[in-house]
Amino acid sequence: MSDHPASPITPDRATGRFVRMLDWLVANPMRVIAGLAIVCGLLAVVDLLYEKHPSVPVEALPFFYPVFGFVIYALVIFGAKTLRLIIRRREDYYAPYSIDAETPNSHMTGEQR
Amino acid sequence: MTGATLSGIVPHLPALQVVVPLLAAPVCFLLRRGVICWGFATLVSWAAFATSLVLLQVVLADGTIRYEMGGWAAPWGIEYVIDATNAIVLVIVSGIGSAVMPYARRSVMAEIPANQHGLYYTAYLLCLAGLLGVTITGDAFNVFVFLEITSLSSYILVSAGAGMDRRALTAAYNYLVLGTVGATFFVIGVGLLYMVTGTLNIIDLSERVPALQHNRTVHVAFAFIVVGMGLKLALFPLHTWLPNAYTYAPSTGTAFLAATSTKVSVYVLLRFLFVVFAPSYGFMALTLDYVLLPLALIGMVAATVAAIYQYNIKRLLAYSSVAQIGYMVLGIAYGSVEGLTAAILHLFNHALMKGALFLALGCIMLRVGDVTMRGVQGLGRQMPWTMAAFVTGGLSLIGVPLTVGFISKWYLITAALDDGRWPIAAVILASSLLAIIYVWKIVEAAYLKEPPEGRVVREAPLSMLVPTWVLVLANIGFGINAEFTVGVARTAAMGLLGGAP
Amino acid sequence: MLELFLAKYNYWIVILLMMTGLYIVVARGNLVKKIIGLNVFQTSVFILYISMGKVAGGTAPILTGRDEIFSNPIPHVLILTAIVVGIATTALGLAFVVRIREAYDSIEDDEIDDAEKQDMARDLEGRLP
Amino acid sequence: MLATIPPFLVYLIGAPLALLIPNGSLRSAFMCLVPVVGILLLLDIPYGDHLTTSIVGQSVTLLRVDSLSFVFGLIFNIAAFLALVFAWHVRDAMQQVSTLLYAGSAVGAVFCGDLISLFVFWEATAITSVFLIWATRTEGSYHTGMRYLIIQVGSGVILLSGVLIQASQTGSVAFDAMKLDGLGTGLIFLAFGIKCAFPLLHNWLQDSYPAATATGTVTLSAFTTKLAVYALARGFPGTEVLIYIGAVMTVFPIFFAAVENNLRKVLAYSLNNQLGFMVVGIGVGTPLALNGTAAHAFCHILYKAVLFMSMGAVLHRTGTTKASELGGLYRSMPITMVCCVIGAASISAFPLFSGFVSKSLIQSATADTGHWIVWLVLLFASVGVLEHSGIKIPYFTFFGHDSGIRCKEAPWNMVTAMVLTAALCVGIGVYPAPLYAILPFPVDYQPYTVAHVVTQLQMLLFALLAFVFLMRKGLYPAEFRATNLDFDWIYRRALPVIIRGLGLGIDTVWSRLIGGSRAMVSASIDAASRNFGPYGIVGRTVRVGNGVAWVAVLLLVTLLVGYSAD
Repeated sequence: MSDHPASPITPDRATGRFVRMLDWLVANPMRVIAGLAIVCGLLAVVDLLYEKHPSVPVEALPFFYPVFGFVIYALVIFGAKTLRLIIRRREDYYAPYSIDAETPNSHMTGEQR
Repeated sequence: MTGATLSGIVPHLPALQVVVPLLAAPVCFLLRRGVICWGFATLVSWAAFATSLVLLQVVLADGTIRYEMGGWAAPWGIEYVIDATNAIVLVIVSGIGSAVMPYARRSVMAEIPANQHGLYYTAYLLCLAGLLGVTITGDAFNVFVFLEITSLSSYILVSAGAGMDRRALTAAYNYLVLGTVGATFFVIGVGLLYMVTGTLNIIDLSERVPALQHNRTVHVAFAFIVVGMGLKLALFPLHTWLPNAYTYAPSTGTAFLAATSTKVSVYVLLRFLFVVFAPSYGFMALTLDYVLLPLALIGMVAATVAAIYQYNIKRLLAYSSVAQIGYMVLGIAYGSVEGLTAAILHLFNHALMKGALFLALGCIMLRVGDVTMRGVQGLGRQMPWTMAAFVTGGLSLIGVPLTVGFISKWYLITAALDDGRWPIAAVILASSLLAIIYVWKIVEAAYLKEPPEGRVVREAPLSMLVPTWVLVLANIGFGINAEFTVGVARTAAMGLLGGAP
Repeated sequence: MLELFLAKYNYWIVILLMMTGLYIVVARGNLVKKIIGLNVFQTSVFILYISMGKVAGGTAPILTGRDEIFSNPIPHVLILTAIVVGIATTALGLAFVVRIREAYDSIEDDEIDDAEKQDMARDLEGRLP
Repeated sequence: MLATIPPFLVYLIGAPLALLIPNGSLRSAFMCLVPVVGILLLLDIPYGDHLTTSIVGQSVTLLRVDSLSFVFGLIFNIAAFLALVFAWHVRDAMQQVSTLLYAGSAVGAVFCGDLISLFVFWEATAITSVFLIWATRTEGSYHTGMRYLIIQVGSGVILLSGVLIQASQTGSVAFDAMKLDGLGTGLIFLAFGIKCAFPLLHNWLQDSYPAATATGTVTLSAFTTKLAVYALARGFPGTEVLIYIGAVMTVFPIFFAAVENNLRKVLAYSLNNQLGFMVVGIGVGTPLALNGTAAHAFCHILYKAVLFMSMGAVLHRTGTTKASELGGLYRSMPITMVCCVIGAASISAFPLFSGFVSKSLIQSATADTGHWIVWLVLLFASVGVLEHSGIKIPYFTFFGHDSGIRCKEAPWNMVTAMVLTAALCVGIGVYPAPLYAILPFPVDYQPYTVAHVVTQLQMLLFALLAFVFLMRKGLYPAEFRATNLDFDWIYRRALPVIIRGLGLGIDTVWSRLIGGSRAMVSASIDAASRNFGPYGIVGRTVRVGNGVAWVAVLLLVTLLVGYSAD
C-alpha cells in the first residue's frame, strides 16, 4: 500500500495564503465573533421588513426563527450534557478489543503521519 | 440400432432398468481388474440413467406404466409400476450414479487397496440395482428383497473405507445390525398386511386396506413399517448408524449413498404411507402429528446443532443430512399435497446438494488426505475450483436463492403457512440460520485462514472436478428454473394422494 | 384368557423370540452374540410367516387331482428368500467381526468403544478450543 | 438488446474481471470505469419492466425502471464512482471486490420489481459489505463485523419470512405499495426498518461505520440505509406511523452525537438523524413529500459522502478520528477542511448548498398536510444537525484546540473525490433544476424565496451565535475519550449476562456470536459441545445396542399412538 504516488507537500502559494488567512482569523477570534454578531443583527432587522406567509401559525411570531435557533441550540447542548452524565463509560467498557478502545494507529493504512 | 429394435425395447425398459445392473454385477466380479471394472460400471450406470430418463419421459407423457415380470399377471406375479413419483427417484439414483462413476476412478485408486477395486465396483453395481429395484417394484415383498440387496452391498461400500480408518469396520457393523433390524421390521409389517389382506401387490393392498382400517393388525403393520423405514432413512433418533457410516466410507461411497439410499427409503415410506394407507385414517393422522412431525422438528434442530460442533467435515455433512431428512419427513408429516410436493422436491434437491458437497470433499480427500477443519485451512487459494464448488453446495444447503435449497425451503415454508402452522415455519427458518454457522465455519477455515506451513497442494484432477461441477451447476440450474422439478413433484404428490395418477 | 393365549400360541412364540433377539442385540457386548441375537430376531419373522400360511387341516400343496385343503404356499416361498437374505447378512456380519478383531484386537463393544475414543482423541489433538 | 442489460450485472462481471488486472493504478482505473458504464446503461434503459421471468411459480422482474428507481439507481452509481475514486490507492483485493459487489447489489436491489429478487439483493448487500468492516483487520472490527452481519442477515431473514407470508396470503410477490395490516407486511416493514436504522434498531449503524476502513465507511454510508429508504418509499408510502418514527429518528441521535467523541460515530448518528427526515417524507406520502425524500436521499448521499471522505482522509493521515485527539488540522489539510465545511454547510441546509433545496421539500410537505408538531420537531432537528455535523465536525477536527499534529494533505485521489463531491453539493444547491427534473413527481417548488432564505439564515446563524456564546462561557461540553452507552447496551452487555445466568446450551451459540466476554464464551461453548460435540450425546458415535434400543422405544411409541386412535 505504499506504492501509490504520495501527495506532494510543495509549498503551494494559493493554499499557503489561504492558511495564513485562517491563521489570522484563529488568532483574532473576537473579530470573527463581532462579524457574526453584526450579520445576526442585520438578519434580526430584516425580520421586520419582509412580508411573512406563515404556513404554520408560530412562524408569524416576531423573531420566531432567531429565538428558536438560539434557544434550541442551547437546549440541545444542555440536554446532551445531562445525557452524558448517564451514558458515559470507559473506552474499554464493552471489551478490551472494541473499536473505541483500539490504539489510534490500528486504522492507519500504512501511511506515515 | 434401428428404429424397430429400439421401439421393441422400450416396453421392456422397466425390467431392463433393474436387470442390467443386477446382471452386470457378477460380470463385473469376473472382470476382476480395477480399471476394466470401473469402465464397465460407468457404462452400466450411464445405460441405467438413459433408461430412467426415457421412462420418466414416457410416464410424464402417457401416465403410469405397469409391467408384469416374467409374464405373470398381478397380483400373483411381481409387477413393476412406474409413475411420476418413482420415475423421478429412478432418475435421481441413476443420475447420481452416473455422475459419481467417472469421478470414482481417481478417488478409488487413492482410497482403496488395489486388490479390492473390482469388488468395490461389484458392490456398487449391486447397490445400484437394489436401489432401482426398490424404487420400481410394485410388490411389497419384492421391496424387502431389493432393500436387502441394497443394504448388504452398502455395508460393503462402507467397510471399504477400512484401508484408511479402522472405524469404517465398526461403522459398517453398526449399519448392518441396525439396517437388518429395520428391514426385518419392514418385512414384519408386510407379513402382517398379507395376513389380513392376502396380497402383496401394492395396488391391491391399497384397494383392500380401506375396508380394514379399524383392524388392529393393520395398525401394528403400519407401526412396524413406519419404524422400519424410519430407521432406513435415518429419522432422528434412529439415525445413529448414519454419521459414522458416512464419515468412514470411501468418498465415492459416501457421495453415492448420501445422495441416493436414504432418498429411496423416503420414497418407500411415501409409497406405503400414502398409497397403502391414507392420512384420513385416524391412526395414521395421529402418527403423522404426534410421532413424525415432532421427530422431524427435533431432528432438524438437534442434528444441525450437532453439525456445528463437528470437526470432521464429512461427519458434519452427515449430521446435516440427518437434519435435511427432517425436512423431508416434515413435508410427509403435513400430509397435504403441498407438504408432499415439498418433500419430493427436497428429496430431489437434497440429492443434488449432498452429491455435490461430498464429491467436492472427495477432491479434498484426494489432494490433502484430511477432511477436517484443519485440512481445509487455506484451501480457498490452493484448490479454488473445489472450494468454490463446496461453497456453492453449502449455499444451497443453507437455502440461498438461486440454488435448489431455496426452492425446497420455499415450498416447505409455504406448505407450513398454508396450514397456518407458524411455529413450524419459524423452526425451519431457525434451522436454516443454524446451517449458516456450520457452512460459515468451513468457509472461514478455507478462505480466512492460512494453510498449514509447508503444505502445497494442487487443484483436483479434471476427471473429478467435472462431475462435481456438473452437480453444482445442476444445483444452480434447477434452482433458477424449478418449473420442471416442481411440476413433477406436484404431479407425484397428487398421484400419491389419490388424485390423477 | 388362557384360551386366548393357547389359541394364538404361535404369535406368543414369535413375540417371545423377537424380544429375546432384540434384547440380546441391545444388552450383549460381544459382537458375535449380537449377530446371534439378530438371528434369533429374524427367526421370529420366519415363524410368523410360516405359521400364517398354515390352513387348519390343510396338507402340503401338491396337486394330486383329489379335492383337498392346502396350506398357503406363498408365505413359505417368501420366507425361503428371507432365510437366504438372513444367511447372507449373518455371513457378512461375521466377516465384519473377523475384520474388527484384526483391527481392534477385540470383539467386545466397550473395548472397541474405548479404542475409538482414543482414535478420536488423536484426531482432535490440540485442535479443539 | 443493450438497453436491457441490468446495471448490477456490470458490477457482478466487473468484480472478477478487476481481479484479473494486476493490482495497481490500472485496476483502480478499471474499477472506476464500472459505475460509469452502469450510468451509461441506466440512461439508456426505457422506463418499464424488463427481464421478467418466473421462479417458484412467481413472476420475477429483475429490471424495473421508473421515476423512483431511476433517482436511486442514478445516485447509487454516482456514489459508487466517487467512493472508488476516493479508494483509488487501496490495494486490498478484499476491499476492492466487496466494494464493487456491494454497490452492485444495492443497484440491483433498487431495480427489482418483486420481493424475491429484492430479498436476494438485500442479503447480498449484507454479505458483501461486511468485508469493508473486516478489512480493518483488528479484533474489534471482527466482532463489530459479526454483529453487523447478524443484524443485516437477520433483516433479510425477516424480510423473507414476511415475503413468504405475504405470498401465501395474496399469492403475489410483486413489490408495490403495501398496507401495513398483517403479519406478512409487518415483517417486511420490520426488515426495512432494521436496515433503515429505526429507533432502537439503529445501533448497528453507529457500531459498524466507525469500525470500517477509512475508505470503506464512505462506501457503507452510501448504500445500505438509502436502499432501505427506497424500499420504504416503494412499499409503504403514506404510512402514518412512519411520520412519528421519522420524527423520533431526527431528534434522539442529536443528543448522542453531541457528546460522542469519535467523529465517524458522530457522523453515523447524524446519518440516523437525516434518515429521519426521509422517513417523515415517506410517511407524509404526498407527491411533494416523496419528491422531498428522493431529493434528500440524493443530496444526502453526496454530502454525507464528502463528510465521511474528509474524516477518512483525516484518519488516513493521522490514524484517528477522535475529537479529543484532533484539532488545528486546517494548517495541514486545508483542502480537506474546505470540502468538509462544504459538506457541513450542505447537511446544515445553508442556502446555496444542497441540503437546503431538498430538506425544505419535506419541511414544506409536513406544514402543508397540517402536521405542525412534526414540523416543529423537524425544525428542532435542523438546529441539532447544525450542532453535531455543521459545527462539531469541522470545528474539532480543523480548528479548536491545536493538537499539534502536522501531516500532509490527503492523497491526490482523496482530494479529487472530495472536491468532486463537494462541487456536486454546491452545484445542486445553486442550481437545483436538474435534480428536480428527475424526481418521481413533477416539481412545482421554489426553494429560493426571500422568506425561506431569511428564516433559514436567521435560525442557523443565531444557533451559531449560541455556540459562540456557550463556547466563550465555557459551557460547551469538552470532548473526552469515552464509550457512550446506547441501546446496543442491551445486546452487548445485558443479554450476555442474562444468557450466562440461564446457562442454556443453545443460547451459547448466540452469545458466542455477539462476542461477549471470552471466559463466558468458552464456558458456554463447552456446555453446548458437551451435548452436541464429538463427545456429546447427540454428536458422538452411538453404540449399536443403544441404537436398537431407540428402535424399540420408537416402535412402542408408534404402536401406542396408533392404538389410541381407535
